[in-house]
Amino acid sequence: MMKDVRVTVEIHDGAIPPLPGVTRDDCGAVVDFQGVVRRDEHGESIAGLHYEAYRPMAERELERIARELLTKFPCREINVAHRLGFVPVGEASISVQIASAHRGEAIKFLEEFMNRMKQDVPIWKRTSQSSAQPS
Amino acid sequence: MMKDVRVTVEIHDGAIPPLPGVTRDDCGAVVDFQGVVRRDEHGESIAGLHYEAYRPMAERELERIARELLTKFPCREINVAHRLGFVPVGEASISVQIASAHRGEAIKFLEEFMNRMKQDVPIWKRTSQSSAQPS
Amino acid sequence: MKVMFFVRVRDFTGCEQAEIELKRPVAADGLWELLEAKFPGIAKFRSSTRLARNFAYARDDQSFSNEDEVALLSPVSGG
Amino acid sequence: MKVMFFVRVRDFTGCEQAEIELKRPVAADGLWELLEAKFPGIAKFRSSTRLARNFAYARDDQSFSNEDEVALLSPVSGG
Repeated sequence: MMKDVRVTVEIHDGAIPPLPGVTRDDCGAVVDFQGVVRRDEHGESIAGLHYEAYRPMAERELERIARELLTKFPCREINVAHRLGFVPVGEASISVQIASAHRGEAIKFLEEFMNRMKQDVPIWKRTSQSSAQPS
Repeated sequence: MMKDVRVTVEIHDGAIPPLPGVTRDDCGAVVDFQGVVRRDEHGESIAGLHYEAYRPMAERELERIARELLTKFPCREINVAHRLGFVPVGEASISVQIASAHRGEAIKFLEEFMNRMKQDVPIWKRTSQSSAQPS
Repeated sequence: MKVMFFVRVRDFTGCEQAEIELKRPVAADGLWELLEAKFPGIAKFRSSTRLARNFAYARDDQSFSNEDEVALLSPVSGG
Repeated sequence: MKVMFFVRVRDFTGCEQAEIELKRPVAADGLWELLEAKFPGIAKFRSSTRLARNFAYARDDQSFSNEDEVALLSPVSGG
């Protein structure tokens, strides 16, 4: 079941480039998610957010979570990218692309992947360089 | 709550152009969904699917469902496009873009919108011009 | 009244739409009787068909009048 | 052993990483004692910190050795 499944994880210091896209003809559903920095963070107007990571572990956790969820929600292609450093308002801090035969698995995968990502992946955001902030 | 919410519905006779995109700075989540024609339909290898619609009603139903779901899952922008006529394998028959403040609403909106769409919107697919087929 | 047919019902009637002259408003039962008179055998689709009136699904107790556009909708399969 | 600090813990220690010399493997309690000896007051972060060992979350009964890379992870907020 897990053969023929592609998982890519990328961590970028600048804007997230377009994800590779899905070209295979066995996927009936493609879900793209972008988490975007909002103007208004906890009632405060901001210019952007600073993201930092424990990078080698963040990459492994993203892949580990994806592989684990694939056993529950079989999808055929997962592409994940997270941006670090300063991310201006209106730009994406995370981008996830999921392709599956049917839409149910892809939507459930996205939902649970984001929940798990926000629990376990060692990435932190701050409104400025000096103040840490739980999500 | 419903003010400042944009809903667009488009029905295309050819390839679905890129959706308008989301430029507002109050959306932390953007979900794009594409329903793509698969090579393998009910165990049969196909070149594509033919879609037809009761077009004026299909447009109204798509908008009605979107507006109704917005009261349950408040999102800020919904863009829907459905393609009619012959859609080759690997190309999108439907494209949905949802933007919301937080990801939960956008993901739930997508899930329920697709379920409702497949129940209520008068669009039909066939593997050829002559054989009707329930989804 | 304009009546629209799609997919399997259109295959059966052989036409995309038909005109039916209504002298007075009818309920769904009356509408199906008129359809059956014009397209004998069409009643077999009734159990799998939803009626629309003026581009919205008809209520069970819907009344249809001569000015309406009615559609016979087979189970849909969009997306 | 290399120990990595992030966000609020790094603000507290004033450094991104530290070396701690382990003569023998220690459990989490022993590790926090060594950390407290080097960075007095750091124990206040223990309740909100998860330990990682070699880029994976440590088990509760994890043993840490001198060759390990350990990280003190505050509640994460990615995405």
